[in-house]
Amino acid sequence: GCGGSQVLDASSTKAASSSEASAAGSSDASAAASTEISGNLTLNGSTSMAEVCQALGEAFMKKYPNVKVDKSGNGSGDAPKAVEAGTALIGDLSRKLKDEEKPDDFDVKTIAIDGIAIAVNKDNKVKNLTTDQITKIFTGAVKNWKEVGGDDAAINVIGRESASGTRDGFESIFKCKEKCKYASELTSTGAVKTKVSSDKAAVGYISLGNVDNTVTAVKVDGVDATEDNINNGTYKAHRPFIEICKKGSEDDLINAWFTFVYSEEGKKIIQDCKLIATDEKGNGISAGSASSKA
Amino acid sequence: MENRLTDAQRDRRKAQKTRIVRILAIVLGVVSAASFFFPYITFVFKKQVYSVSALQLLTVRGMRVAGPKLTGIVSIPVLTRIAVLAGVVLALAGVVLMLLKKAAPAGACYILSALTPLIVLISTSDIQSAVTQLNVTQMSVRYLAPFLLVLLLGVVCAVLALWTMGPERLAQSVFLVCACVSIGSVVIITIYVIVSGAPAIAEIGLGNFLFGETWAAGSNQFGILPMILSSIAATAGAILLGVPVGILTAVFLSETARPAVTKIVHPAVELLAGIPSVIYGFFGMLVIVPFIKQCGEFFHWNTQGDSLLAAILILAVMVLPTIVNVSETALRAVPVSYREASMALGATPVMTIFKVTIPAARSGVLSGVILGVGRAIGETMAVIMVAGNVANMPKLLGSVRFLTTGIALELSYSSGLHRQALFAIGLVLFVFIMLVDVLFTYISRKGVQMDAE
Amino acid sequence: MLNEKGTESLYAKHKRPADAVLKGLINAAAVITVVIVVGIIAYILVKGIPHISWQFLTTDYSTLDQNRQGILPMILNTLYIVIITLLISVPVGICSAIYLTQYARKGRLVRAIDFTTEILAGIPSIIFGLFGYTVFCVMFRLQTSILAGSLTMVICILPTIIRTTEEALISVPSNYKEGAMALGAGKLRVIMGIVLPCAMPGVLTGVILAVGRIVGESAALLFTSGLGFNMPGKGASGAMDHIMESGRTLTLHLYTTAMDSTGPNTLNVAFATAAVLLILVFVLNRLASLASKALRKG
Amino acid sequence: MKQETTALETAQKSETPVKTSYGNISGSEDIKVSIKDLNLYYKDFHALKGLNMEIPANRVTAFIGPSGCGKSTCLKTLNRMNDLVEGCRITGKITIDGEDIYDPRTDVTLLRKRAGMVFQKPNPFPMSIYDNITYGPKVHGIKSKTELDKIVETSLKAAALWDEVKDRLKQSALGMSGGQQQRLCIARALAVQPDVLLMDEPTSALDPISTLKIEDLMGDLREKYTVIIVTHNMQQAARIADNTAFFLLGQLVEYTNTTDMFNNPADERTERYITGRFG
Amino acid sequence: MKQETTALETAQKSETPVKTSYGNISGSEDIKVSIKDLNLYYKDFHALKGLNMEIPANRVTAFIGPSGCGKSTCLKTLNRMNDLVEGCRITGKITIDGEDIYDPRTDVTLLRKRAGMVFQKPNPFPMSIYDNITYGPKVHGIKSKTELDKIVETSLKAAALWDEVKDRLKQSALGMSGGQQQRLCIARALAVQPDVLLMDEPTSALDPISTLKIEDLMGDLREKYTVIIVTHNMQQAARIADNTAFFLLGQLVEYTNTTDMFNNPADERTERYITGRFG
Ligand SMILES: Nc1ncnc2c1ncn2[C@@H]1O[C@H](COP(=O)(O)OP(=O)(O)OP(=O)(O)O)[C@@H](O)[C@H]1O
Ligand SMILES: Nc1ncnc2c1ncn2[C@@H]1O[C@H](COP(=O)(O)OP(=O)(O)OP(=O)(O)O)[C@@H](O)[C@H]1O
Ligand SMILES: [Mg+2]
Ligand SMILES: [Mg+2]
Ligand SMILES: O=P([O-])([O-])[O-]
Repeated sequence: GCGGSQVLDASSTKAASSSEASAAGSSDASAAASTEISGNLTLNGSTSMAEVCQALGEAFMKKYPNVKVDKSGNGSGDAPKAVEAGTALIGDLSRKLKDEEKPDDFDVKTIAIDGIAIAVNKDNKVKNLTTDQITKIFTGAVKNWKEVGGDDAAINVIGRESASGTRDGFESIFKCKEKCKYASELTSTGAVKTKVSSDKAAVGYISLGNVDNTVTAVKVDGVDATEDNINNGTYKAHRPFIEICKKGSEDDLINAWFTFVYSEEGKKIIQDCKLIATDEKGNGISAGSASSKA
Repeated sequence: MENRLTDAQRDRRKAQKTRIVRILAIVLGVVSAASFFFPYITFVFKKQVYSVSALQLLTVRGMRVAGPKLTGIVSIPVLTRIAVLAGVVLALAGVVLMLLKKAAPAGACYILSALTPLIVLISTSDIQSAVTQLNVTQMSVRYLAPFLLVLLLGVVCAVLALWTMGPERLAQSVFLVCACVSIGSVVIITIYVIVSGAPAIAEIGLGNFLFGETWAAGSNQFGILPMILSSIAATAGAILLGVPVGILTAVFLSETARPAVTKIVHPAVELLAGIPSVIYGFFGMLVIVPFIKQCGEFFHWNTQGDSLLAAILILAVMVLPTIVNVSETALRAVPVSYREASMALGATPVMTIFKVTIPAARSGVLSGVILGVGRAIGETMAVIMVAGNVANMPKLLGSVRFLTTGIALELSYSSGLHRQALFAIGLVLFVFIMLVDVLFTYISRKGVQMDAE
Repeated sequence: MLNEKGTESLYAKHKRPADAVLKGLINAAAVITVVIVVGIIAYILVKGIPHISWQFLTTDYSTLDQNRQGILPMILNTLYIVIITLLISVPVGICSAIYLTQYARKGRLVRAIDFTTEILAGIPSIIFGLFGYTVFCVMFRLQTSILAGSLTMVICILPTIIRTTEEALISVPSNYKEGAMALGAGKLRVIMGIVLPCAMPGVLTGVILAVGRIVGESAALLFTSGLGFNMPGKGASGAMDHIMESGRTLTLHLYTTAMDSTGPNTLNVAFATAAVLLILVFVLNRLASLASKALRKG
Repeated sequence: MKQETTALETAQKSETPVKTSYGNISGSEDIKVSIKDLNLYYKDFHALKGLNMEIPANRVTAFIGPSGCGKSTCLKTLNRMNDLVEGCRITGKITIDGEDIYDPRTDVTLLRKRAGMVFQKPNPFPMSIYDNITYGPKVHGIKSKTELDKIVETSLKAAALWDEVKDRLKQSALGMSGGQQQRLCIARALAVQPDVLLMDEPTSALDPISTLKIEDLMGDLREKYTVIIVTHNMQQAARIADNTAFFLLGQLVEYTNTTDMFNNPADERTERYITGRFG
Repeated sequence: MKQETTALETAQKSETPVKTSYGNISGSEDIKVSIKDLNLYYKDFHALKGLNMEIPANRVTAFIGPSGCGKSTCLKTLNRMNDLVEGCRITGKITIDGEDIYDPRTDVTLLRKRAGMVFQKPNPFPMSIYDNITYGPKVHGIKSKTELDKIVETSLKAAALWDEVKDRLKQSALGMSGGQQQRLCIARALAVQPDVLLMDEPTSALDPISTLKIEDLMGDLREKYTVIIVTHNMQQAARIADNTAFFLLGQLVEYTNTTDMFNNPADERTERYITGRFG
């Protein structure tokens, strides 16, 4: 038909001419000074990553005054769609990409690791549970604390809403996907924590970073829930926080963002958000990769 | 004679004015059509600027864009082309129709032409996704003066065109267009709810969907019976608690209270109606839920506070103002003559209230109750904070999930059939509300009939 | 007791216990209602007001800095949504109401329209949320943004505005209209010069109620305007660009801080936000009743 | 002679001296209602000024006068319907059968049973014809079905309505014509067996034919009841009343038998009103 | 003679034969409004049946008749206020100063300017007294402040209201008494300089004293305007009208000068109505 006869080309002064001119490469972009990087850095996806993203964004904007970081989205599920459609530069997920989300289309970067603590009330005598016990408690096979060495009280199992990344992480690690029998499903880590701290018979899972003196994080198979144990691979319950962008893209803004995230400054912010920072290659996490200790 | 009722000279003066307006409408219409041929939009990729006229959007194949690894041609979306074509044609049609003195269709053409930039605005963003295919991540679009001119001139021309038929017709058209927008939104939302909800129901099967007892998104089980029953139970409970208190409060306000007392209680009820539902949820979460839990510990109930009961209590408070307000209006609308007649027969004020006033206001009171049902079924945020949200069959002290909260909890994470199933819940909810509304209309109409007899 | 004429004397007193019981029930109901109102309001205000400070109202919110927990961005976001929503819905709503009451033939069509606006008014806001999310955020590619939230709210409150305006227009005595017509004024002139000004307090009441609804809305905005809390005009962009960014309103801020009370401070922030919201709603309520009082007078 | 004295007393007591003409009252040997020095105020507004009247039993008494002169107000004082009006204050004394109806011991319920009232606009309750009639008796404690049935029949017959509605007693009263509704209201008032029947412009909202029917009815009612009727229509007063009272600006100007009132008014103002020179 | 013929024609044309008595019309040498074979239907309801009338200039013409007989309807046809009623259909011809007011080319605005109207209930606009009066002139294109001021003064004076309100022109018209409001409405109608003044029971909502004032006013207005007034009050018609038309069931029964009408009615129905035997 009309073949390639008419194609628009870039020209800052006048409308299209038919000559072909390729746009200048972006190779020199990385050398740009901080003031030269400008634009909107749009992040879309998980809500539980909102806090860390907002925090990183705040610092990033301070460093690059011409950039505006905008974090939106209603959950991890939004991330691949938004990046695919080009409405967001970066997608946030608090879980791994699913197969139907075409993981091959994206560059996947793990920016942090979130430990999952099994939290019980401070007055609960139980301080240690085995993997098997946890599975049984959450699937309803064990119904009373005395069966696992506690007082005589019916166990109140608290979970997160079905599509939560935390829940997804927890259920896949303890192999109880779709089998858990919850007494309540709450929509945030904070809510679970509040619930557990006020209910003697409750048990729930929360972000490790959110553990404080109001609840007890039980040992799993005798291992304390700590950053170190996660890093050395002995504590198994954790999940990645990942960010995705279009495969092979070399956008100045995106490069600057990830450079910042993996910088010392970025790591500090991530740790302030009570997460475990990762290194640049952190594709998934191999527990031994030591460089994340900053 | 200046005062003649039929005056040829006056008609002539009017015709002259009309002619000027018509010429203006034609000239501006031509300008508007011409705007399509000037730089219309600017795309900026990586400091590369493409200024494109509408004509080029229509005719060229695409834009050559060089990415870091790939170079390719980004084609112009079909919708953009259609919009531009329609815009030019409609603007010219408007001009021609004006020349033929057909003002009404000309106005319509102009207005439609003015809408085309909006379609361009929506569809050009598709270019962005095409661009991401080439890994050029960021693109910005700027809309230039001609683009805005088309938008503006179209409207102005339409106004001028209709003006030639007189200010009355012009105003009527403006009002009509607005009415169409409002009605359009109702129609669209109805269609949308049905269209987006139906596929999931078709796939899951109506029976499985409505009467399935398990909701497990991971294993593709989408049965919403627990949610339906919970919604019904919570609504019934809230109505059971809210109605007697509500109606009697209405009676208090309209019949027995001294004006000074009414002046305090009435604003209090209005305030209750205005409190955002999140605050009710917040209050329930911090006061009612712990209270139920403590009662549970005390009486050895098996409950942890988040429960159907908590939702019922919150909803009862939330429907209270609706019932009070509507019932009060209905009671006040009962003619004084009924009350007088009853009193003149020797009935006491209280007897009059219960035997004459309330029965006379019953259709209004019932409307209030039904509106309350509507509010209770549709409430989301307050109950999400107190009900525990597990898709169990309803138990008074157990955790439950409602139709509304089912949607709100999972929409953000869902995809595929799961998301469609959530839309299907929306459809079910919509049907419920329709039923309530039809009932409401039926009852209020019947009330009117009863009063008219 | 009989009087001298042999009929029952007027002075023979009857006792009526049922009356007293029913009267007691009526009063009890009123007391319950008042206790509920006062209870909720007092609880929120007592717990919230101590945490409201000038700084709380005028600084922005930060996840990095526990000392920067202000709600200015949420207040501004709420304001943005209110203004944009009203800018679109008020003119359209008023014009529709004028058409429906003054021009449209009172036929089946008008009844159908009345019925549909009634239905629209009864649709739960979560459905508007679903609709806004798929249509504005996804289809029109506005993302979760203040603009998407506002457009959703437009559809949400149009029925309210249309109906209150219709009622106000209908309640303008027809003899004003007749009087103006009899002086030779055209229909448009009568509507704009007499009918609409008379109905203005009613329209205003409707608008204030609509503002109250927007301020209090959460379900429809959760998925459409999102949870961002950037200050408008921060960084490279101007204040107008903010409408394309996600922004949480006060209600959504309350929801997130209440549900996700991670920091030590967040519950206090939630209380303070709730108190601010209550006060705002109270002010709007007063305004609405002032306006409707003006309507009754005019 | 007695009336003369009363009028004199009034003139001395009330703020504005009143000149009342009392004529020959038909039936004056058997007084049912007696009003003495009645003053009534709506807040600050002095609506009735020093009224004195004696209304005979088994007669039709008409109140006439221009709009706003206080006819309705005076009528309502007789069954204390004014109690419902806020800010309404009364001085003076009204007796029915010699009992002071403003005495603190008075049971208003019984009073209203004794003095039934019919209003300007027909106001049947929005329920069936049967329920309308039985409402009053039920309020006063009658429960037996047969008794109620009997009451319905007698009162409807007394109100000349029985034949028209006997087959549709269970139908809504609002489906009847205006004239039928008004007769139903009369029947409803009769159902509680009153002595006195107060009627405030009972025909002014009705068509001529219904009016005629109700006027005829009033002639019959006189035999058993004391009827007091407010009317705007002087012809009506002339047609049906035994005695007529003419009110002006809250004062009773003239009160005498109807024939005298219309043929031979004692007061000049009465004459001017009757001949249509004002009002 | 002329009238006789017209009446005859009507009787032949209209569906129901009408027997109209035309008497001596006062001022019949200068006819302002003429109605020929006027039939008016509200949907299916035949509200005016074959009317024929000629209304003289500078006279007060009164329309009387029982409720619902079509007086208001007939009045409204004269300035086409019936156009506003849905389903209202008219046949026949009405001319003012010889111009057909139902001609398609007629400018209704000008017609209503020429034939001003005053309604039963005073209906001043909820704005200041000044704005009320100037509303009409502004509609008809007068903008100059001095001119408007002058119009306000003349019309208020013509309506005998100037002295009472001249110091409070900027205050709301709703704060005035009913009688003042009605005179304001008359002033408002006069402000557009009409030829004909149509009044639909202008005093029926007013007290006797205000009524008197407006009746006096009408006597003065007659000198400059053709006044047509609907009234329920026969005494009023007798007091103020030069000619009176009696309507019954949508028909014009009798039309003659007022003295004849009340002292010597030609039609038996007229006589029965006037003597109060129905209505
Ligand atoms: N509830 C009230 N509050 C204050 N003033 C009142 C009240 N009811 C009546 N009035 C005044 O008392 C006066 C007498 O009123 P009333 O209704 O008795 O007049 P009326 O003779 O029955 O007139 P009408 O023929 O119009 O019914 C009037 O001036 C009226 O304005
Ligand atoms: N808009 C209308 N639609 C239908 N019928 C009407 C309408 N207006 C009046 N009518 C009928 O036309 C007849 C004449 O009405 P009109 O108002 O002219 O009577 P009227 O003589 O002025 O009575 P009134 O003294 O009560 O004002 C009445 O039977 C009335 O029911
Ligand atoms: Mg009265
Ligand atoms: Mg009339
Ligand atoms: O990261 P989540 O909030 O989805 O658990």
